[in-house]
Amino acid sequence: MTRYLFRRVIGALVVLLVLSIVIYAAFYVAPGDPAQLTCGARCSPAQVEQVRQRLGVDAPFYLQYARFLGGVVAGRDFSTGTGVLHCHAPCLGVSYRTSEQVTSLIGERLPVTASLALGAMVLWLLLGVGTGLMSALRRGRFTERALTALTLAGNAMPVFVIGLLLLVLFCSTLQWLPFPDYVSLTSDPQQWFWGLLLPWVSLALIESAKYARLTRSSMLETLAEDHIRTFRAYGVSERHLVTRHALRGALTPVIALSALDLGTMFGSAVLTESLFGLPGLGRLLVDSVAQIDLPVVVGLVLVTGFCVVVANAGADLLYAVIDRRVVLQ
Amino acid sequence: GPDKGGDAAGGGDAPKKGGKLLVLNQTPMTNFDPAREYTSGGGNIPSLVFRTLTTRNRADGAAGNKVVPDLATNTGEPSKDATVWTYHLKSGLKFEDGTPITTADVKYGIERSFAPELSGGAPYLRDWLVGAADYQGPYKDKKGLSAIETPDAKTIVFHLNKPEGDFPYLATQTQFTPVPKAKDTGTKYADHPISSGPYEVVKNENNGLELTFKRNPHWSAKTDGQRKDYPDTIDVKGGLDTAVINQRLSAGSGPDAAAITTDTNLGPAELAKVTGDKELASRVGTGHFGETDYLSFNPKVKPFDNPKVRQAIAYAINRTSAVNAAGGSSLAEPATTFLPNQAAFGYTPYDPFPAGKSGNPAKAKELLKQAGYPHGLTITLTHSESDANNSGPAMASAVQGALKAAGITVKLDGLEDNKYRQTVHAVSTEPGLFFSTWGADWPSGGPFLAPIFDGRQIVKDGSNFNNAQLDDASVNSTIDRINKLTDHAAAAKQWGALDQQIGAKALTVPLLHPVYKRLVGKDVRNVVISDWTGVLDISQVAVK
Amino acid sequence: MSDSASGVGAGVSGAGAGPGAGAAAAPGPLVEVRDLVVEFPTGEGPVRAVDGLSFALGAGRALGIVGESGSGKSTVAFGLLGLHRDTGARVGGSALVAGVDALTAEGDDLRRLRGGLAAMVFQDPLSALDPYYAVGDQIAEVYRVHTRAARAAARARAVEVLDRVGIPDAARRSRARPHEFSGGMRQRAVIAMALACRPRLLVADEPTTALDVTVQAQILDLLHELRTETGAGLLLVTHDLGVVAGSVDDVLVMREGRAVERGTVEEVLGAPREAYTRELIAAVPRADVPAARPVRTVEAVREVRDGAACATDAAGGEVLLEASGLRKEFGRGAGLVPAVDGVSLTVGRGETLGVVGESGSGKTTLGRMLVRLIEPSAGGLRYGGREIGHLGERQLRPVRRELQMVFQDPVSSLNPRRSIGESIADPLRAAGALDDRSVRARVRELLDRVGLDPAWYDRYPHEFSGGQRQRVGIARALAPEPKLVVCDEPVSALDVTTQANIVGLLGELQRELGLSLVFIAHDLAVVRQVSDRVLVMRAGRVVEEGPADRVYESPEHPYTKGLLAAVPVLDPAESEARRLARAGGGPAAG
Amino acid sequence: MSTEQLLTGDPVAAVSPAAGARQVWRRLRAQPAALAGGAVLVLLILIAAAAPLLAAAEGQDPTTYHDALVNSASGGVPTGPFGGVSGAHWLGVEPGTGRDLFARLVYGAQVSLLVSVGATVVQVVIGLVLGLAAGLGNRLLDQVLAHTTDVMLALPTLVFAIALMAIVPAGFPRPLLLMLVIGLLGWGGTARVVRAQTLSLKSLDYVAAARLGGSGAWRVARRELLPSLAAPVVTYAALLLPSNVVSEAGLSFLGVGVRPPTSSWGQMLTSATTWFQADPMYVLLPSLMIFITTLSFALLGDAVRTALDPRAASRLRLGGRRRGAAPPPDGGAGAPAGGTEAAA
Ligand SMILES: Nc1ncnc2c1ncn2[C@@H]1O[C@H](COP(=O)(O)OP(=O)(O)OP(=O)(O)O)[C@@H](O)[C@H]1O
Ligand SMILES: Nc1ncnc2c1ncn2[C@@H]1O[C@H](COP(=O)(O)OP(=O)(O)OP(=O)(O)O)[C@@H](O)[C@H]1O
Ligand SMILES: [Mg+2]
Ligand SMILES: [Mg+2]
Repeated sequence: MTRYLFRRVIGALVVLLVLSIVIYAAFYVAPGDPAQLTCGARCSPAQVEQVRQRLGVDAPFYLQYARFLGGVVAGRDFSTGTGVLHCHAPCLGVSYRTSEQVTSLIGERLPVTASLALGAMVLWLLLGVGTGLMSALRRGRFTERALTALTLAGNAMPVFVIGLLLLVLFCSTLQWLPFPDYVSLTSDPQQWFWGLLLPWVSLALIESAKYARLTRSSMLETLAEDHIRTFRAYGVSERHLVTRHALRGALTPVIALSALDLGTMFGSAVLTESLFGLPGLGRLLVDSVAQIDLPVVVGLVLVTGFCVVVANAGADLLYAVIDRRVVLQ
Repeated sequence: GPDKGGDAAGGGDAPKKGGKLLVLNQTPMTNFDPAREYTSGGGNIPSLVFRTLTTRNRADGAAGNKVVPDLATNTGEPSKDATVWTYHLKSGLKFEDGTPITTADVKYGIERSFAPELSGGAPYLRDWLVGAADYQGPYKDKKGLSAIETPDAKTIVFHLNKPEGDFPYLATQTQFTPVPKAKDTGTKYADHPISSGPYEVVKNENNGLELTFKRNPHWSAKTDGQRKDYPDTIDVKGGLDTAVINQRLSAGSGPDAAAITTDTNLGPAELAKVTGDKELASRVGTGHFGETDYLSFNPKVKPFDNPKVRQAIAYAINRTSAVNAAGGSSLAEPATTFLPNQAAFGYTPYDPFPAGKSGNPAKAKELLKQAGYPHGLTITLTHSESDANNSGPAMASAVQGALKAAGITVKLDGLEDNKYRQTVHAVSTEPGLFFSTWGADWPSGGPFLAPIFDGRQIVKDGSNFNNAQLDDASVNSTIDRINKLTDHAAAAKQWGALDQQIGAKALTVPLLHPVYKRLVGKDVRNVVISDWTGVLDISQVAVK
Repeated sequence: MSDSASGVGAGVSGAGAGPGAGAAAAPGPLVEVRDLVVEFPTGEGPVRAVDGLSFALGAGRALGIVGESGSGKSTVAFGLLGLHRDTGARVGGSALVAGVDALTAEGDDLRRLRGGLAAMVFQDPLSALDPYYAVGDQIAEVYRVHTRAARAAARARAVEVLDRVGIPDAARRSRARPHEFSGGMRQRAVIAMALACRPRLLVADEPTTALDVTVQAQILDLLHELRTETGAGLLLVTHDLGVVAGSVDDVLVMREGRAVERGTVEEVLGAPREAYTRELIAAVPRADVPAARPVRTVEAVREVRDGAACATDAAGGEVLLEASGLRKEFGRGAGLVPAVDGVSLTVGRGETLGVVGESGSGKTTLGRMLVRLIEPSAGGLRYGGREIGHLGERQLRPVRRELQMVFQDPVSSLNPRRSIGESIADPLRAAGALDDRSVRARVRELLDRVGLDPAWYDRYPHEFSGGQRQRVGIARALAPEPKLVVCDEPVSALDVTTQANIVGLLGELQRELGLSLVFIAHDLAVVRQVSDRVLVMRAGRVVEEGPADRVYESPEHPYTKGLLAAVPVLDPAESEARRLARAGGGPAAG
Repeated sequence: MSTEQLLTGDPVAAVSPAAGARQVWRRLRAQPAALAGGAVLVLLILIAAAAPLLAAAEGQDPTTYHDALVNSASGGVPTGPFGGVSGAHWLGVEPGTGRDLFARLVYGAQVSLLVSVGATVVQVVIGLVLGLAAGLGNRLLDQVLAHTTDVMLALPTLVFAIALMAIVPAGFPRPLLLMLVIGLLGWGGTARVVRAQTLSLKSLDYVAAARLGGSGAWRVARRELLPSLAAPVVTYAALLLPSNVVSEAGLSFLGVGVRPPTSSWGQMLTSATTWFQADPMYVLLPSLMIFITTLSFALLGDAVRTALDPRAASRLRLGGRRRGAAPPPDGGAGAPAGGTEAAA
């Protein structure tokens, strides 16, 4: 187990290292001059040059990357003009645009995205796996068909349509819910919940179809297996067969997918965050990419990478727990 | 003329003090530092906190295009040739911490805007002040700017390297805000800038995504003839979706009843409803900001080197489609002049290539034939992938559709927005035909025409806005001549004439002037919309 | 046919109550089957697996259904629990179990029938258990369905029944998952599950096929005891006439879906009326008689005294496979189990090595190591003079096809989504030497040789009976013309005539191709019939090794002696006597 | 026609030798759901292919502006009921421009179907290959692939697309570019699902048996695992499709979308968002098309899954010759002979 963990940690570090290199390289080939953007549209060439120096983007690519790595290991100092800002290791640098520390920028927004992602995942797993279960159990019944159609429709529509629809319906027309607004969990749990409810529901409607269909198909698969026949022959109810025996077998792909979705959610819930005005990581990423704010982008991608790796490791652990035949590598 | 729609909103009872105003915006107030705001960009909310030597007149419509004194006792005393400008501070001016405001603070505020750490402002100070071109701000260059003198705590003198009659307008920009040197925290200053206005920052989260202001106890209405301080607190939320902002404003439930937006126009849903819904219509404020969206030619690229081709395109353009692409006739007015259609700019109506409402393809074809393209022509139109500045796919397809009728096949080349700007504003990569937008830095013809058509403003190795790369001696000298005028009305007239003169060259095809139509919440009172900003003045707003 | 049906039952008193009538006070026989017809749709048209069968079984009585592989035995058993619904099969007639018609019952009736009134022991034990849950939990689960017992009580009951079916250290083992069990242990777990619910009728489909004789005897005793204790009825489906002899009152002989003969066990085994039954009985192999095999080459009958002698033989160049000190452990830390614990052996070219031993003694694990499906934890393995014990998959490629295995569990070793023809053809296609036509021809030939209809090429595994699947497995192992085949219980599910055919086939191939066999089986008689040398395993170690006849006639190790004594006999009276003898000193049934 | 293409183009069906594929095909055909899904799909493809004809039949084209048909003052809402439905404009006109919606919808089918189906194929192929390789390969390979997948997943589409744009020459055909971008970015899910299933499946005896038969990892993957993986993969792929339609629209913001005035359902849907209160028709049409596509693929996916599972097939009594009737005398010989032909 410790060896396994050790290997995973090393693997994670490799992934993060590769990610940061890739991002640096991508920005190197991508068009756009961060100095020009930071300076503003009507800066003189001389001013742009000064900004370039200040940002350190005048240095060659490898040197910039080396400085970044140095910061991660040993921390770095940045000038605020009037003083010096010490950025402790692991320092991901400061934003070109706002001169804020990347770690604190991300730290401020992480809870938002985490709330969004986790809550939505709980909901879409409930909805998705529930619908999947129901469609394996009650094939052809009305509720099953309705739920299946609902999730499929959700899958067919982007969040900005579904989310807006819900918003207009529940917040504007019926006024049953307040307009979504992020309030941190620690400051007011109740408002946190109500504020995030619609984003969760929208995401769940969109994502759950995948889970519903996958659950259903693996479930039907498992239901055809011989061991199910055993339990059927012992009078175990169909419901129990589905929820206990078939579900377990159906969980592997569901877990694989959840891990994937959860991991990548940390960088890709952009549309949801934009629509509902949630100051999350996805928004920050889009803004930073648009502003060529490399340090922030690198920081965000590293966070996403970290989440992806962790979610993945979690999934692998879960496979092994669920299916003892699987050996942890 | 300017629509007075804004008055309709809450015109009834007199504004009262108290309450909480909510601002729902798309764009966050990033880098809330007076040194880093661009003149037109942050013109509204910053003015709650940042007082400047002069300011814009807080009045509806054209009256709002006037420049009036703010910290200073008047709008400035020019020397004879308008190269030296002197200001005196009012007395009793205080920062939020109670310390008095001095001219040294104003000078320091201007100086720090030169620091590369605090870049973002407009280029005028650098271009106008004597010896400012190489100045690097007070952090590196402790000596300070010699072009600004502060003989005493109440007097400040600016030395310009050429006559600039528009200096009082420049003095409205936030770089003229006093900043106490002792409280300067460099790049961190944006978190809590020291207020000289009626409100002070009490919360600034996520770098301007959420700002909360409350009354500044040391501000006094007696020293400030322009701003009001009706609401107790003002909450500004950025980063919201357009549709959501409009939904919230029109539903107006809970705190949204006292909400406004400073950057979001009505959406189609609201526009469609407005005609039938009196209540909703009464809450719409209309504003005209001086802006022109246009097609730019690069005459260095074939076939646009041929004036006939450019004229043909100007004739072919269908301004109805263009207006529709920009959101319809409520949100845009067709443009045939480069200058915005406001007197302050020197607007002189003209139309050198009359295309009518929906284009004149016959005339265009004829010109093409003359130009040597009897069988039509294929050109490339470069556009952004973002529709934000009316330079996106929607406008591109509209232009494409219009030119098709004239036998011009338009190939579209869409670029990611950043790449687009970089491409069109670099002399070396500038394409032949693309979209541009120019907005007023202040309501005057100078900052509108000079950056675009002054040959000396062509930037070879940086961001260039003189897209036609026009370097015409007569135009240059006319610009210099008008800049000397300190009589704004006289200057405006001449700017108008210059505009017409340049318009005949067919270097651009003006498409439209945007119109701002914005909702305010049910409980919002005292909506004032000047033509200077086109946006309701947040410093005037009261909530019921 | 209904005349004999009523003659078999003990407590017959008129026709059974109709479906839906309360089952508790059902006046009729425990089981009453009338004109049962079961038809399966297949790609080649419907297959009639059961064709108008009728019989009855009284409470507390035991009926054995015997017959050749594929005769419809399992299909009947399935019918009694209503397991044909939703499978696409067409069912006709009626099957009353304690008054409930298994073919039509719905809802609560059906649920009570399944597990409560009748419990089933399935033929393929590996696939019959849920791979994801601990064995004990699975037993507890079905127990709770019928008794609403508390969780803890159900777990206790699970451990109790596991212990009763002879799982050593039942409390700990109950927490293991099915794949951690040996084949025999799984089979016992399945029986334990059936026992847990205390059903009124036990339907056991080949319950002892994977069990070594000692455990088999133990299980049969257990079933007997249960019957006398609780008065439950027993329907025992088996191909093994020896098992039938000792465990049932009446016998029904089936062939091609119909009843051929029925009567009391004494009548049918002692004085069979039908020619078919007589053939069956004649074909039963006997452990106490030396095999009538053609005389082998000199080296095949060499005397083996000790391990050193083996090595000497290997030097002679005739040794094909040589294992030295093979060891395999499962698990880690405290849970570490040495499944095979230092086994050395040699297999000569053209020789058959029989491996016998109790369930869980490591036979399968050893077999898998010999063909390098699993890597030994320690020890060496030489094949044709080359060390292959620790080679990687790539280096193994050249020898892969020469070492084949017939898997113990025919269900899980066949891909349910591929037709059996394609599964068999796979090694041929992988080799790429033959074109499609020849591949198919070869597969048909193989099918024919193992006694399956070549026209079944395109059928899927689930369309076969247990014994038929086992033969598919054999055909697949033979397809690449291997040099050595490890047969893990290759004939356990086959009736004696088919078994004789397969054994004959293996012998033929051995003569023709010089095939070497490692023959793992719990059936001592078969092993004796086919083996040149025999290896007796216990707890992962070899306890005795020698020429087959020597081991069978003068066993040295007490364990071997015990094994031989437990071989079932065909004579019912003798069986009864042996059981009584065992009951004196056997494990107390709790 | 198209269903057949789908089937043979489907890696799942292609793996079984001819006879197997024929059986699967037969069982597929026997399912009403498959027929319904297939029919709708064929219809959609026909619509896409015949877009110019359909638009011509209506007498419209997808690019002409009809400024007179929209109310400019209210933002460009089409005049007339249901978004301007009329004899000339069967489904109304696009708000803001007055372009004919019917024409835009049928032309949009071309890009949307091409890009989404193409991208899905790319995703599924890459996902299958890498997932299988990770699940079957040794620890090193698994680790390398897992890490590569992680890197791919963590890389934001944005960065990826921007970097890609810098590399890809401007003349590169857009639909192909879109297909590749979406395909190359979206295989993570399939790879993960496949790997997870492979880990479970590879411990089964039949895989061991195949290895003994001399099958290399690749062959094992194709012959033994793919048929079992088909269920989740086909199901998943059917759902990737609609998200790919939407992704196509999303990518236009980055400058890799289709060029205007070309229409696509995704693009219509994106621009429809702001309109859905003022002109519900505009949102409804592309949504409905995407939904119908999703539904037909879901139905088809289910049917393929069932057809690939012989147990389910016999449960539903699929693939019998003539149900109830006696098998034709030559029935036994027909199938193998045909199979031989097909495989040769
Ligand atoms: N699902 C099915 N589809 C088609 N044919 C089937 C199916 N199940 C069984 N059969 C066929 O029905 C016949 C009877 O099968 P059954 O399993 O009852 O045999 P059995 O007597 O139990 O044989 P064994 O001793 O080998 O287990 C066999 O020929 C088998 O091939
Ligand atoms: N994958 C595994 N994990 C843990 N334990 C295992 C595993 N496989 C086998 N064992 C254990 O190893 C021992 C030997 O098992 P093996 O299957 O070799 O027995 P066997 O001699 O073939 O028995 P049987 O005759 O019952 O099939 C058993 O105790 C079994 O529980
Ligand atoms: Mg059977
Ligand atoms: Mg075994």
